[in-house]
Amino acid sequence: MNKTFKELADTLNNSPAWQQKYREIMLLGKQLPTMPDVLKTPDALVPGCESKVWLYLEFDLQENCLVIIGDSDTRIVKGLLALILSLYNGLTPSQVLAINAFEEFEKLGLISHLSPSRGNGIKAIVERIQAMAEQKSL
Amino acid sequence: MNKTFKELADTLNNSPAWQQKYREIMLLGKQLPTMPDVLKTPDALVPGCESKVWLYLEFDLQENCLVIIGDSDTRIVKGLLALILSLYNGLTPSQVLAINAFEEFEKLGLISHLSPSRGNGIKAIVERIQAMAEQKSL
Amino acid sequence: MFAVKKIRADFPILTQQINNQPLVYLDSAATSQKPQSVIAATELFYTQQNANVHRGRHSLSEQATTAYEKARDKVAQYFNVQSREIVWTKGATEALNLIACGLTEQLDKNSSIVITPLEHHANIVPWQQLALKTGAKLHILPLEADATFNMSACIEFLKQVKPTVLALTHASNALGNITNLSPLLSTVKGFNTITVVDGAQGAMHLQPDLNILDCDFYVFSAHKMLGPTGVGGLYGKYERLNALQPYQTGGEMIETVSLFNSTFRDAPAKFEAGTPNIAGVIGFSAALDYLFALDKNAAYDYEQGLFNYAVNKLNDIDGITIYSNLEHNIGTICFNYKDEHPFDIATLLDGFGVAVRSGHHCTQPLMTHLGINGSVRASFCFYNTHQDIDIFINALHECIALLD
Amino acid sequence: MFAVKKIRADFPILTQQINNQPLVYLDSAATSQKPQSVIAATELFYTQQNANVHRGRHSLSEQATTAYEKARDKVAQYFNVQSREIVWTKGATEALNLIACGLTEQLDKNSSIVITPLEHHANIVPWQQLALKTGAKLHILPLEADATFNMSACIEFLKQVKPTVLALTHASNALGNITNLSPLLSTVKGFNTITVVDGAQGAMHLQPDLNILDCDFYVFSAHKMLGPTGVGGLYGKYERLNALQPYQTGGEMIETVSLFNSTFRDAPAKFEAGTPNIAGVIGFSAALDYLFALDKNAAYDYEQGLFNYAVNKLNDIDGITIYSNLEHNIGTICFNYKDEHPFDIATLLDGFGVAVRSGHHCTQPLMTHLGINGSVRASFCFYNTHQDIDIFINALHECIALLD
Ligand SMILES: Cc1ncc(COP(=O)(O)O)c(C=O)c1O
Ligand SMILES: Cc1ncc(COP(=O)(O)O)c(C=O)c1O
Repeated sequence: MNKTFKELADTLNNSPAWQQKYREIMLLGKQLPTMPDVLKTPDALVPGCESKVWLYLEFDLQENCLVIIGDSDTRIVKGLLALILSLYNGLTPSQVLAINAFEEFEKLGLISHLSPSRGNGIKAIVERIQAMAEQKSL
Repeated sequence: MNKTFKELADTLNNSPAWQQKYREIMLLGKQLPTMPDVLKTPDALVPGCESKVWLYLEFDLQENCLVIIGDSDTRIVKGLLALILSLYNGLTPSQVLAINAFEEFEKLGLISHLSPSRGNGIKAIVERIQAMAEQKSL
Repeated sequence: MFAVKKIRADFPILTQQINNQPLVYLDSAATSQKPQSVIAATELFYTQQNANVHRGRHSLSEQATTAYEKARDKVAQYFNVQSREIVWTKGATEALNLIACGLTEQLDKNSSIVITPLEHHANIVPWQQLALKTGAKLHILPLEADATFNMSACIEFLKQVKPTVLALTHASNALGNITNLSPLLSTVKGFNTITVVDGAQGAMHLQPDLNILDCDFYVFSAHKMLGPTGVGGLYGKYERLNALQPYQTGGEMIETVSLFNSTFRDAPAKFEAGTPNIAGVIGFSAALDYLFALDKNAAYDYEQGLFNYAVNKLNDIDGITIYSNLEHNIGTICFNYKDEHPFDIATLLDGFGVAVRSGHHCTQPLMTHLGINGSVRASFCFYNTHQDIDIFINALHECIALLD
Repeated sequence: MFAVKKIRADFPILTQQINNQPLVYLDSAATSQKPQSVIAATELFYTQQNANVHRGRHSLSEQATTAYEKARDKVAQYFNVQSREIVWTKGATEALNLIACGLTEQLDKNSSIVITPLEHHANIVPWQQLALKTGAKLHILPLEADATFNMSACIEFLKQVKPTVLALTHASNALGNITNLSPLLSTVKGFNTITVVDGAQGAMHLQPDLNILDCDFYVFSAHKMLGPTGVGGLYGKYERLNALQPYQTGGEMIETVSLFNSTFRDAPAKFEAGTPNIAGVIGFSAALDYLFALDKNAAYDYEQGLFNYAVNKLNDIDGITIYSNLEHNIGTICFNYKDEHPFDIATLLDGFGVAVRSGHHCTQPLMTHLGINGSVRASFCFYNTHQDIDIFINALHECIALLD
């Protein structure tokens, strides 16, 4: 698992009040580099989310790892995206497949964000990443 | 109220077991004169019943009274038809409108036959008779 | 005085805790909560009466059918129309689809359909589809920038278009705005226009007398009227109703079926193919009993009081924009805070146990009309309290502190 | 041994009295009874979770959505298919209408639709309508006079017609006959035929592995599978499913809506417009749990035992004609006594607390095929007992005495 994610998770777990947790998440979002507009194609837009969520996925053949760039127009989703990126970015397909994002989010008390609600983009993002990894590990 | 109906009702009410009651009803049906085939037109067929039920309604202008002829391919419905005919036949429109068939059937313990179930023709028959009477009493 | 405490005791869910805090449910426009009597009626049906309806000659089936048809009578009574003018569907969406599809043969390329920018997607997309199928032209009633009606402009528009179909909402689900239906409906009276009113939001709060309102169709969803999910229906003036083509086909709606040909019953049966939501309809019957027993005027005044109280409190907060019409409103506030995303606000409010809705509320064209991407929506029902609003406003202050 | 006593304790309605006698419910083909866990799940939803799904960013809504989507996963697991291949409808009838309507653009006057004389009206009339709309030709599979399959004749027929659509029932609701689907489905494999199986009767009793069965569509009704009324659905092989045109339009099924144009989501969302029957789906989830926990093989054998027991007893009665196939049957007996009207028999049986169905069972063409106007139908489920059948047979003797 990605080292950064561990650190982020620790910060979140040290925020006992949920308000503090969300403040940290929104801070994470702020630190996420903004996605270049050229990457914000219709294809990159995760469909059917209440918030706008863009996800750009690339597979680095040389390094055999996933490159993930994402953005959102909401602070919280952007923060959660930062968490997901730190969880998956730069991993090989088989490393990606070994990660259970549901468990990780559960541990952080953020599992509701992975609910199957169609308005919610986070689950769709995780599924896209997993699908790409599966495809590349064939 | 028609005299014959009273007598029939008494007979039924003197049949404590429901089996006996149905036996009486089916006997009533047997005594009902068969409807002439020429009257069994598609119009006379009460639609949507599980059993076939024909109803021929005429208004005798001279006597200012309803003439009702009915038939059914089931024994029980035919018996109930006989009951209804004895309740309504030969009455003037205003007399018809004064009769509450639901109450009468309730007293006889036969109310379930007037349920709104679409497969059941009895309610439709009562409604047709009432509608004809209403029209003629205008 | 409206005895809200007593009312609340009828709604078991209102004692729920969310995130260790009491639930403040301000999302009744999405779906209303259910009184115990509705829950009990459903349970009673399954434990004592469950059988299919309109078939079978056994007692359970007769009982179920009687209860099921009695519910139809109650809806008819609620709207002051005839029972045979009520069709059961699974909700307002299906009811609107049933009407739009059923009109296919009555429209052609010379026809016109008028809707408003206020409509829920359920009262837009079926008309777009009908226009596509028939070649009819779709027109939009020209509303003000704030989505209110300039009545004389609208009347002028209707006089020019002479619409074949006029479909408009009784109350906006996003804004809560109440449509002043009468002048619009009477304008098209002479044009033989088929008038369709989306009552999903209006049916409970405004309980229209449809005999007086005199529209051709009115649709509703039980789940927004204290009733179960999966039930709704439509009223249709009988001639208009029976003139619609059948919608779904199958059992119970037919008169005769041979292998190559079928004939259909008259309305309402011809629109009710298959086994209906029997338990749902019977639960809705209990909901209607609840509404009949309620002092509707007192409830309405109380809801208006809640609405005004909340509007005043919101207006005290710097940076809040309210999009709702404050004069004619069923008790729904649509707002944003600065340019913060409604999703963030709703998510943070949830942390405080406050349930509001965020997003486009299935009214994307309205959002476009208002020049926004979405909004936060707080919608009230007579089981809400002033304390609910205090908690909501306090939570909103805390959210703002987290965001700013 | 199948512990029917324990099973019966799970179904509260089975202790009801009808006409002062214990209820003997032999009408499960019309609708099954519900276990307590299903009733409790519905109640729990309304008292603790009720909220609209797939909208709103508050906890209740997320919980409701999670429970709702979990039910979809369970159906998928039950049929061994993927969750995204399951669409919720209000029942089998709606599911068949959805498929037939959704195929409109894929058919034209060169197309052919094959059904059987066994079908329920819900699997006939939608195809008649589709044929009318598209000009496609409707064909009837040539069954034997007793409505059984002469397999080689049927295969020959299919090879000649090369149908565009083949729609047939998994089990007949009137007769209980089980269709031997595999040879028929594999015959049309090479013709790119769209295969639709009506599983309303088969889904519970036969629990097909749809991955193995390999049909394109399979429809079911929850209320015939221990679940609530007003819920059902369809399985569709994903490509085939997503290729169907949308059915109802409105909220939740759209991607974007502008006033004049809309785009739709992918399946299953594009077929689920409007607020669904949330409580119903969650109740069905509990029904599936019940079926998962059940020893299905034991239950099946037990049902077969009941069926054979009843058939033997009926055959002992002079004047009884049975129309059902006795070899391959889900446990439904279709019979008449001499030329007595089924209505009279059913009415009299009800006096003894025995609930059977009489009439054409929404299969008029089948009745015509068999040369009868209607029949009495006794249908069994694993919660019935041998004692139920004894009571039924005794009651039938008494009815006959009354009639003769
Ligand atoms: C104004 C309006 N119309 C139609 C609908 C659709 O109702 P349902 O989702 O119950 O079918 C809704 C509910 O969201 C609504 O608010
Ligand atoms: C074989 C068959 N198909 C379709 C249906 C229609 O099911 P529903 O009425 O639940 O829509 C039924 C139920 O009566 C049936 O038995």
